Amino acid sequence: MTAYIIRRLLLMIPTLFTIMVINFFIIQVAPGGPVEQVLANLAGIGDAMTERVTRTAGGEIVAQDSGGDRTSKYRGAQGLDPAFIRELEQQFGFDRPLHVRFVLMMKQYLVFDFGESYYRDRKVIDLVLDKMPVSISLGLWTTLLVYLISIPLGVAKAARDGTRFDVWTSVVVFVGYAIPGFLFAIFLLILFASGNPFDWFPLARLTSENWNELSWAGRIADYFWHLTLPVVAMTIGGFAGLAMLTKNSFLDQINQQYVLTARAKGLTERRVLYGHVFRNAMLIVIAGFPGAFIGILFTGSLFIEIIFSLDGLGLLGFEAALNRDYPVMFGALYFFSLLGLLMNLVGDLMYMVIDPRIDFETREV
Amino acid sequence: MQLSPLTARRLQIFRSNRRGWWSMWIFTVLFVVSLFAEFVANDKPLLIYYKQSVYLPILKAYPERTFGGDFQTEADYGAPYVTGLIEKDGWMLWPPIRYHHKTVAWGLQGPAPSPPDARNLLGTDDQARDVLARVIYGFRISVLFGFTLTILSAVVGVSAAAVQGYFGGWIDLIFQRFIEAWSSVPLLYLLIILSSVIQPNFWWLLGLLLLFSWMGFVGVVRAEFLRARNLEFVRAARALGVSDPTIMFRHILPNAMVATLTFMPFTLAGSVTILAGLDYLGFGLPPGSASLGELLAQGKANLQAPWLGLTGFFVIGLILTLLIFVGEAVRDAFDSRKNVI
Amino acid sequence: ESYSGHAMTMYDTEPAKYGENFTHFDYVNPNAPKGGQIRLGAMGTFDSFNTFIAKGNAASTGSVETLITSSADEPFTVYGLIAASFEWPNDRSWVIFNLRPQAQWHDGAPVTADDVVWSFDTLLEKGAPGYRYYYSAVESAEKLGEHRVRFNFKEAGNRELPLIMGQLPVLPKHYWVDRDFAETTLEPPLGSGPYRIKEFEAGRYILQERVADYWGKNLAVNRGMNNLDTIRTDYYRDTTSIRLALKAGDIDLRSENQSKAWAEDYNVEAVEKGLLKKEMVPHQMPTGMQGFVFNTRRGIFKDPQVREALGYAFDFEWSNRTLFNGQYTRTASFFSNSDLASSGLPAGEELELLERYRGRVPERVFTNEFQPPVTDGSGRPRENLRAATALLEAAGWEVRDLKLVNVETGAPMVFEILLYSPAFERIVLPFTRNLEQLGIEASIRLVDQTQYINRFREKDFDMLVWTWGQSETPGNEQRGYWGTDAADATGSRNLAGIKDPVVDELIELLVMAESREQLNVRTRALDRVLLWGFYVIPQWHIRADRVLYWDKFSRPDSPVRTGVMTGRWWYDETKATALERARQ
Amino acid sequence: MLSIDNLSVTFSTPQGDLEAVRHASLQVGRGETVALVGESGSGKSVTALSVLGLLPYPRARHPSGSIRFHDRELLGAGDVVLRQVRGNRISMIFQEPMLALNPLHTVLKQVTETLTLHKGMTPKQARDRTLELLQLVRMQEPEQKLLAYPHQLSGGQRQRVMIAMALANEPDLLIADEPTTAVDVTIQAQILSLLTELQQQLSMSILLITHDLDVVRKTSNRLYVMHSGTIIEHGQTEQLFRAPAEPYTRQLIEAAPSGKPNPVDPRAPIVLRGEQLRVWFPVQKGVLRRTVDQIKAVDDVTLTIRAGQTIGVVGESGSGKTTLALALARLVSSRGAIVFDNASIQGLKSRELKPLRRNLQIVFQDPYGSLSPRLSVGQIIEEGLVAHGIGTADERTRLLIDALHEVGLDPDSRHRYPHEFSGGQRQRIALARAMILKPRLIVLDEPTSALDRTVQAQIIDLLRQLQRQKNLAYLFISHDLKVIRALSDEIIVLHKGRVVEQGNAEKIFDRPQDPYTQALISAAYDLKVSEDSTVAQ
Ligand SMILES: Nc1ncnc2c1ncn2[C@@H]1O[C@H](COP(=O)(O)OP(=O)(O)OP(=O)(O)O)[C@@H](O)[C@H]1O
Ligand SMILES: Nc1ncnc2c1ncn2[C@@H]1O[C@H](COP(=O)(O)OP(=O)(O)OP(=O)(O)O)[C@@H](O)[C@H]1O
Ligand SMILES: [Mg+2]
Ligand SMILES: [Mg+2]
Repeated sequence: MTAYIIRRLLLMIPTLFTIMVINFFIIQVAPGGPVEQVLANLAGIGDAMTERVTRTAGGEIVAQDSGGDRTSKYRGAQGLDPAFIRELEQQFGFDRPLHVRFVLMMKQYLVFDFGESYYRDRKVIDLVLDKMPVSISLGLWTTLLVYLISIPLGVAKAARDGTRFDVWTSVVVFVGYAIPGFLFAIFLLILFASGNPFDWFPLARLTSENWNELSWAGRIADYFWHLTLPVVAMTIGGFAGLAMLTKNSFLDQINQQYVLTARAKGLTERRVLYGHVFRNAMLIVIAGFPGAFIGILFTGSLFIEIIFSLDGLGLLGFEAALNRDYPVMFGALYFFSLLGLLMNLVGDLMYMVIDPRIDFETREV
Repeated sequence: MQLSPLTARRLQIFRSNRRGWWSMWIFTVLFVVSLFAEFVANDKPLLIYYKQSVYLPILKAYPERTFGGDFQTEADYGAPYVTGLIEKDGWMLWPPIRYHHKTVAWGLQGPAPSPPDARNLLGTDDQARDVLARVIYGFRISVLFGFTLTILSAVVGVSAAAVQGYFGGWIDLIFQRFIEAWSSVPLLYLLIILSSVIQPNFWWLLGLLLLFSWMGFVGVVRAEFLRARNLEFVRAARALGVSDPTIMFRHILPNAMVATLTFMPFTLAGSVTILAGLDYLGFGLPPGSASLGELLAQGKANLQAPWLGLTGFFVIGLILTLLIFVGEAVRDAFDSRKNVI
Repeated sequence: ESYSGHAMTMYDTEPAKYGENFTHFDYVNPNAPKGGQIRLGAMGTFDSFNTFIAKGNAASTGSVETLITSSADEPFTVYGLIAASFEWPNDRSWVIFNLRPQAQWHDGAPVTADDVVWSFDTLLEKGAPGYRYYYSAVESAEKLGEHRVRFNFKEAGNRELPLIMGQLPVLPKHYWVDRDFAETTLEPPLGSGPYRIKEFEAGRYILQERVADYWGKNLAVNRGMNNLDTIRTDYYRDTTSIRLALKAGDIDLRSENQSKAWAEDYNVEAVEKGLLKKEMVPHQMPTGMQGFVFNTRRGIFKDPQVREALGYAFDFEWSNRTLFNGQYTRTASFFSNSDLASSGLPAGEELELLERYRGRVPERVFTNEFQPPVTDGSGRPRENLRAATALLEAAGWEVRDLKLVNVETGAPMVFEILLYSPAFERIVLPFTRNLEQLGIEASIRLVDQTQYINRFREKDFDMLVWTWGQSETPGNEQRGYWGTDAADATGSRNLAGIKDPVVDELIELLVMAESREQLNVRTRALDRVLLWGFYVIPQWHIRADRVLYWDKFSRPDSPVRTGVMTGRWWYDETKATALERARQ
Repeated sequence: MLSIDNLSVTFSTPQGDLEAVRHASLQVGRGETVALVGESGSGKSVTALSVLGLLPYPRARHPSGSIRFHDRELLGAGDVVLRQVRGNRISMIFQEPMLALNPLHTVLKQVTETLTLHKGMTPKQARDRTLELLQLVRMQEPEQKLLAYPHQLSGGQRQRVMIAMALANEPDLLIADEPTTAVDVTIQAQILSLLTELQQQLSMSILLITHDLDVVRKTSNRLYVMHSGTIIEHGQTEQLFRAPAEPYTRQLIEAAPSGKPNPVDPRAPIVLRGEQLRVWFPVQKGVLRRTVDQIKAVDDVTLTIRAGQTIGVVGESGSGKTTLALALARLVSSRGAIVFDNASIQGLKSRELKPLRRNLQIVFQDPYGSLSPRLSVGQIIEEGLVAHGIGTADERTRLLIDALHEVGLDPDSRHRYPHEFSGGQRQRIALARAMILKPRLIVLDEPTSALDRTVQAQIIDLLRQLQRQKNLAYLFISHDLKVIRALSDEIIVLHKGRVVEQGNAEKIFDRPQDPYTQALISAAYDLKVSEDSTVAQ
């Protein structure tokens, strides 16, 4: 086993390298780069992409590239001369050939130096660390909530397969799934945070203005008070898949002979389900946990972050991708790929912990 | 055709799950209707009888001149002017909904989006197009897209997972690494590259998404194969000399299908959402196409017009619920311990 | 001959409205009470306070001052802020600013000529690239004394340049010497203005407070201005959230830019009861020209008749009624909402000027008033489409097999409308439906912004939507907009590819105008020639700011040219308590 | 104490209702051992399962009857009532121990669960008690086995875990459904004496379901005979044995494995040869699965099978018989040479092995586990034919029907799933699956352990007949020495993975050389072996 783990760890190096190569070249091939992004910003259409996501800014009056501010007579309108563009290219390092840039980047990454964002004077590492609290908060509580609710629900549904309870819970979770998360988030905001009768929750952000003055208990309460709506909005769609998976896995196991044995021991139905069936049925559910967590952590929450004005990794990654902030993109990619690879390994080891019959060797017989 | 008793038994179990059975019928009916969307919702009449001749505008485009109008381009049958011309000398048979998904409801009284009324049963969207017509066409394109994508990716994903889980060893090790690398390919950028070369259409998007969506199945199915390959009946099958593919797909797969069957409806609903997401970013179907995703996006952009978001939500919810109920019935049918009660 | 004085206008023939000893601008309440707070919502995020460099998302604050300030009830007349007075020659080849000795930074140090020179040099060297173009006509900044500084210009006759120099942000040299100006920073930089940052959290909010011992609080230009004690700006990521925050009372004021939202989204009790004020505040700033731009480099759009014909397919009245809730006005000039816009038939000096070009400009310049095609707004503009068909036929196009094709080549008329914002889809799609009725196949191409920029710079498009903004004093930028040279330059704003010697000549005349009257005449003439060239299908504009605010602020009744202008607002205690009570 | 009256059990199946038990009545008194015997598939297990309410309701139902335990009605009783009874006052040993253990729980966990649940023991106490129980059921190296998972145990070991679990709580009533099918005679003897001992100590009652009439005769007070769902006769054991009233009972009692093995041509070609076979299983610890020890399941075994020959493999439970069989069939990896039909098959890829498989078949010790749960029985049996492309669809169906007939199953039942059969029926399905291919060699791992004597005799005749006709070779593993004797002409005696004696069957049966063999054989003919005379080491 140790051999296997070592093999896996060693294989991470070429894998990570491949990931970086693939991404580097695809992204470089894509038309438009940071230079164009700067030009777009100067032309006043820099956030067009974010607008695509939020779908709300869209006024019918197009930004004017000369004098958005009326009193200033800014004259950037003459067009930007080639010298300036060359200068920009130099600034972003695009004067060097592709392979040189790649080698340079990889060299730095080997020592975990991710460089600085193109557009902000922040280390990529700092940017990522900055966004961690939001992402972890959302990711952790959402995952926890989803798992803690879906699994017992799925078990209960399996135990009562075909009953009224099964049907109505199904309908409830499907409705939850079908509600588009962003619409639901807005709906929550309108209902619970915008001066309507039930103005119970804050509209945005993770902490109150007076956070620093609060006691510890107050801070914890404040934190969860702010988290309620975003987490609810994020979880609502998560129950269906997991509950159904749990239910079906349980149904698959519930008729096995060993369940009879367990019953014959006089165990309560609960203990039969949780003590015996659970581990057998949960292989795929639990094994999927690390992946699900990573997913929620890094990508799942983009809309929620936008709507609740939270600054998380989802938004960071997305904006970097749109603004062609390559250092942030590649840094994040590297970091998360590495994390992902480790999580995959953990997931595979989990299989073996859950089911001792599992191994990863070839079946030569 | 003679059904084998086992198939008959499965069919019977499937049927005995009333919910699943009815869901399947409802879904089929909806789908078939949407396949003939042009005959259900269109801004062209099904049939025109004009000056003793019969015209079929849905099948053939006629210039306005044909009916005595002044344009040589295709007649706009909804225009009062054209309607007047034709009805003077004949009559028209309209589809139940007089809008195509592209039709602009020019005659709208108030501003768009307008709420549901007698003309536009589900109201109009923010481009003054009939929501019901768009739902019908959107349902078609979304479901077709979803089905194709789901089935193809399930086939690819399950096969890949089966091979990895079943053989294990280096095959598993290398294939897994390949997947890890492959899944990191930035789809957004591929889309940007693609859309800089061509205008992405249905097939392009399908192909591109298929390159990645199959991986969703691999994780769980592989786990189930890793487990199931150790079971006694697999050994027994091997002892019989059954070939590896047969063992994988005939013996293990039915026992490793829980996850696949569970996820299928979600993947399908998910691909509707993916399409929506792409539409969102402007990398989806060409502007103006009917898709449920676009409807949701409009719902978000027009909170004051709840019928947009609600319709989108309702349709997607309906698809999902129907499919999951069907999926449950299928699961039951393949569950050897289920019986007709 | 040189001038000096407390104020400066574009044309020396034009007197400043306020005399040397004026006590306050007419449009403020000189006795406005100080106090209270306003909470604003901003879109996006910030991670820097250095607004002068290209890097970072900088939050701009009120702590950086300029040499001058302009009055809101005159077209570009400036009065001293840090500068007490100005000197300039007749040909405007240089300008001298005499600084106020009492001007000081928040740390108590005086604002000096060194600071000004340093600011200029640093902005050129390390500032955002725009500054280099902005100040490209400036030769040098020169310190003449502790409080006296002079800018030398490369060219004479550019009347606007001295005024532009007055807008130079003045930065504290002594503060920046041991800091890197090219880096973003989250340390609130030292300023001299009426407000300073009291508290902030990156990306979340900024709280500014009024500086109690602000050096300029008694200046005439500042009387009745900057009345609020604190300004809190909260950052949101989503417009919907901002709108909700406004309705929830989390923020006090918002300018709405979307007609749909303006018309439909604020039908809440607070608005009905008048607690949340919803006002259209008119302004008088030129709105420029927003329109569908033809790329005349493309074969199909070479013929003005074709371009004119396509204009008939755009049904503005229907769009305005159905899509914009009737809030917009059709644009009929490149300089609309100002005296620069042409109207009626040319007469007087304008006619004289145009007569010189008779024969080289369309005859209709003299005989017709330019008006974009009008419809009854019911949709399906048959009459207009008929007119378009006639024009197209005259231009050598005909319908074959339901498609519009060129009579000679048989090539169909097919083109693409390039967009980067999905918000415009709803406007353009109905337009293409009308084009379809003409047999034209127009499609929409939505691309991301970097690609858009590429294609825009390379002029690789058939048609796109663009706005040429205009100031009240048009100048050299017009060369870049419509000039022949710009037509072939990469990245220029001559998107339509206009190459018309008459236009070039008119631009040169406009740039060299000696007085406001002359400027107006020449601009109008240019306007007409451009309009009758059918380079764009004009779209629309709005002549008011759409604002919503909670009813706890007051402002003087008199309207100003610039619209809302929150600087002259004050916090009204009585209204605030009433509001508080009403909201309970 | 337990009284079953007029019990009927009906299963609803797609083919219609199936009456598994009809109007059965049965009493078990305090401290009494009652045996329930009968034909395979006659409803014994179903009756037993009804007592604890463990049938797959609602597919199974009881059109009539009542089951009273200590005057409490159990049939249709609520979960709460049943739970108090289950595992505490009534314990059950299931017929198929292979699948009856939770595959993901260690032996320790499975056994202690009952102890902590009903006796409220602390984990420490429970562990000690478990160890004690394992020793009682004669588990070798019980300490080591505590942390083993079921798949790491041999068939007999699993069965003993099952017994330990059932005895853990010293129940009032023990329902033992074929409790000793998978253990060798010596251990069987010990377990039976253990049961008797406990019975006396605790005045426990036993409902013993078995097909082994010797066991019945030696242990039970009273006897019920079941035949196709009804109890046809009952009475005192001795009395019934002496004077059975029903012809079926007589048939049952008189049936015994008989006949002689087919004569073998000593020059017949060698079908399979194993040389110095060795299978060692690593003992692993911890998450990282460090190997801390090796279990030598098969150690240097050499054997030769000729065409038409039957080699019997005997040995105590856990001695490596199954492992040897699997190794020969290339189903576990082994070291040493395996030569089949003069070609080495060790190290061949599964694709290369495929054509050989047709001629080398195996019947697994655990028939239930070896049947694909989602295939119908017909599909399962037919599969080999399909895999080797034998016959058209129609021919295959004919062969299938014949094969079912031969093993005494109703061909109409081929559309049912494996779980709808009785233990003995499943065993015959597994047998049919191997035989339908008419291979040259069949490895039979306890193929008749779950069959009653009549069916057993029938199967043995069938095997012998096939052997004669087709010159088949068998490797026959069984604990039932009578069966071995009736079939095999050569015997291998395994002990702890090693061969202790090997040679002509007659000779070994008559004059066993090794003390281990001697003990084994004497136990087979006298169930009440005293403990000290067991396996001498
Ligand atoms: N779940 C089920 N569904 C349908 N039929 C069943 C089911 N379980 C058992 N049967 C049928 O009930 C009958 C009695 O089965 P049971 O298991 O009681 O037999 P048994 O007497 O224990 O036989 P054996 O000695 O072979 O174990 C058999 O014919 C079997 O096919
Ligand atoms: N997968 C495994 N991992 C570890 N140990 C195993 C494994 N399989 C079998 N063993 C051990 O190998 C030994 C031999 O087992 P095997 O199944 O061959 O015995 P057997 O002779 O068939 O016994 P029985 O008569 O009880 O079936 C046993 O001690 C068992 O615990
Ligand atoms: Mg049985
Ligand atoms: Mg065995």
